[in-house]
Amino acid sequence: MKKLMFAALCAALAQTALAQERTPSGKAVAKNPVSAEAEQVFRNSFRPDNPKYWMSRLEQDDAMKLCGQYKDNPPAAVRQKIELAQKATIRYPVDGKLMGKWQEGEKIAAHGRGGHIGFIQPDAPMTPRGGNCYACHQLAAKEVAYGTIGPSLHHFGKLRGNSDDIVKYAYDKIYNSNAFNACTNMPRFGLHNWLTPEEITHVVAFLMDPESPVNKD
Amino acid sequence: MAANPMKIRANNKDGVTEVKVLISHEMETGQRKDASGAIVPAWFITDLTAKHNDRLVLGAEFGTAVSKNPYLAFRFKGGAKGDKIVVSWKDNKGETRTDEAAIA
Amino acid sequence: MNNQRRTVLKSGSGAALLGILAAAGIIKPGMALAEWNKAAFEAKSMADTLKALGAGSPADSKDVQVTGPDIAENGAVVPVGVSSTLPNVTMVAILIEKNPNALAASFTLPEGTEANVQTRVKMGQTSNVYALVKSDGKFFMATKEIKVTLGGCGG
Amino acid sequence: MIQRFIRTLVGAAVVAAFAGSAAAQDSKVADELAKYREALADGNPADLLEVKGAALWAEKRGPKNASLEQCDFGLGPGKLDGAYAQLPRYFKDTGKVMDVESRLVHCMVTLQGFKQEDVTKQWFSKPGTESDIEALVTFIGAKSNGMPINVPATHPEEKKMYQIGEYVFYRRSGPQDFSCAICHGQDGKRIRLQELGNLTTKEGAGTAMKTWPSYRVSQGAVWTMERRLIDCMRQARFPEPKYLSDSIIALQVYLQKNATGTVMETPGIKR
Repeated sequence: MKKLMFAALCAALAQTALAQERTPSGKAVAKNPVSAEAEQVFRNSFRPDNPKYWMSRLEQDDAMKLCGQYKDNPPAAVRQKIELAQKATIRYPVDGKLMGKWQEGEKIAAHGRGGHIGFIQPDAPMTPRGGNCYACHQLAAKEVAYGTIGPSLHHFGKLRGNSDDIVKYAYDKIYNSNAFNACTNMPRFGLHNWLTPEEITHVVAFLMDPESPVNKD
Repeated sequence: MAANPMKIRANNKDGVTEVKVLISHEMETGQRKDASGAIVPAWFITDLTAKHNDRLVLGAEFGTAVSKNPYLAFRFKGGAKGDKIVVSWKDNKGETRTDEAAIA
Repeated sequence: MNNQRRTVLKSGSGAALLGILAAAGIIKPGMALAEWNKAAFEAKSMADTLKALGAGSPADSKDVQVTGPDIAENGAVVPVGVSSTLPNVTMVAILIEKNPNALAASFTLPEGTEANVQTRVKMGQTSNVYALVKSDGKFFMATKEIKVTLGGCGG
Repeated sequence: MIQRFIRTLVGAAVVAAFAGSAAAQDSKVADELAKYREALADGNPADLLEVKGAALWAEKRGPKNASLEQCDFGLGPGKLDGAYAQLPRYFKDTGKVMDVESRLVHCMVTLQGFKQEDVTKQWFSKPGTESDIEALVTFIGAKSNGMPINVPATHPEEKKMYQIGEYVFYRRSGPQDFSCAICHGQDGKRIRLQELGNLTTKEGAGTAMKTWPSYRVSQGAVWTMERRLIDCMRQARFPEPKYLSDSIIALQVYLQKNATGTVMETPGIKR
């Protein structure tokens, strides 16, 4: 029964997210007739003096390719294939603890810089990479400048409790969002090493900890 | 680099003239660093006057906190259609510029 | 030079000659005012700034207003103004508590000019903004908090 | 089926709970933001640049000591009214689909005799360094103010560029899995406090495209559409696109076609 309840809740969480994203009609989209040429045009449109390791950011894995091809709305079978493959990528911190410090998570959530390259306005080399959660989500009530691309996460822990299962769900979702919702707008923070497993545990704590401003106010 | 002209609008309605001024100026704070990490020296308008014909209608002193490409709006009693509004500014490098507009 | 002249004429001001003369240093714009108040603009705290302006500790007044929106989408350009219904206002100023130097701008208002001036200022962060007004030789003040929000993609 | 129904119910309840708590604060924020934008609209520093652009347009410059007054943006030599709103388009003389900036640079090279690498060195301004291209594009854009965007993309080359633009719009890559569609593929969303147009619709693309070139208060400068799109790629953490490159022009064909019919309000002013 407990297991079932949890499954239902997880499903509800996923549904909440979906409700605010695209309707997963799974309607097959005709392949762009010029995609091979378009790919060439795209790759030839970058400055020749971009270093190779910058250019490598244009490489696509299967999930990226499929999401682009189906305009982020793949049919059910493709969707399932992506989600299964992505689930298998999730890695955990060595000590197994998934709840870090919410104070650290709060900083990561508010920080939107890091990883900018190019010649016009790159980040300084050692700029830490932020999660930039507020760009898309409401979190602590005191921050009014939040985006709405993703669902509101205000009172995330307060509404859901902080059972081990929910904590793991939050960690997994941040690590690889596509494991739950193929072609979601949310980045795969762990897969790309954008955030380390430890940093992800801090963001989890920011969402779950009863003392975190996400849940307090 | 010679300063670009200002944009001055002056409109009289019911005996009150409203003046709006847009100025082309960097208004460097002296706190920004350039790409090489060197401080960009402060460069900003310090003084501005606005005259209606020859009568002073506004005096202003700016600090570095006034935004780049400064904007200013104020109102004075009097002025008639066709009268001249003359605005002058001076910056901390000693550069100046004067432009004028007719009250509409 | 020619190009600038045409520009000015086109913009309808026709002050090209004045501008050119002024730029060349032949005539000086009519700065019939006191020298720029270095001490006030370089003061850091509110108290030091008020002192440098000779304002002491001004009384709060309901008849003074900081005008403009309560939220700025970006701190580089924050529309802010001062208005007052007090009599004989000869000077108004805008002070931003949390800026490196509190004083942003001050204005001398000759007789006939309304106590209603608007400009745009930079704010490093959310801060109280003060309107200072000199009326009948005495100083009055009003304040409001203006929130500077983080915007856009975040970088 | 029943399970799906329950999911939806729970989901809806959670969404409703969120919506209630923040609504009052949100509407206050929205009101003050509207006031902020209104206060900026009267007094757009882009107007100063437009005046400068008008002078540059008429000034004899370059090795050939010629003005740009014979430059053809698709409506005939020197015909600027409404030209910006109908770009990008296919040009017979170059055999290419060109946007306003590539066409302008083409004229600076062919009419005035400048070298392309010289004239594009300063394609955007930096503090203390102005950009002729920025001023000229602001001026040329303003000549389409009040006119409808009209890029039907019917010529085969234009049609192909539209399809390339669409491909690029949905193409994901980089360390955040970004494509243009991530932020600009849905209605009624915002990033932080900024509304995001759904650029796949006429309304969304129209709202976005009609105000460019635009003075950006956060940058203290007018941004052209190339500048806008190249910076989007930076925000997506991609390497830097080439100025005037085909995928930047293709994206503009895609966006302008989607926006077709929307009346221009340029130069704009925004965050």
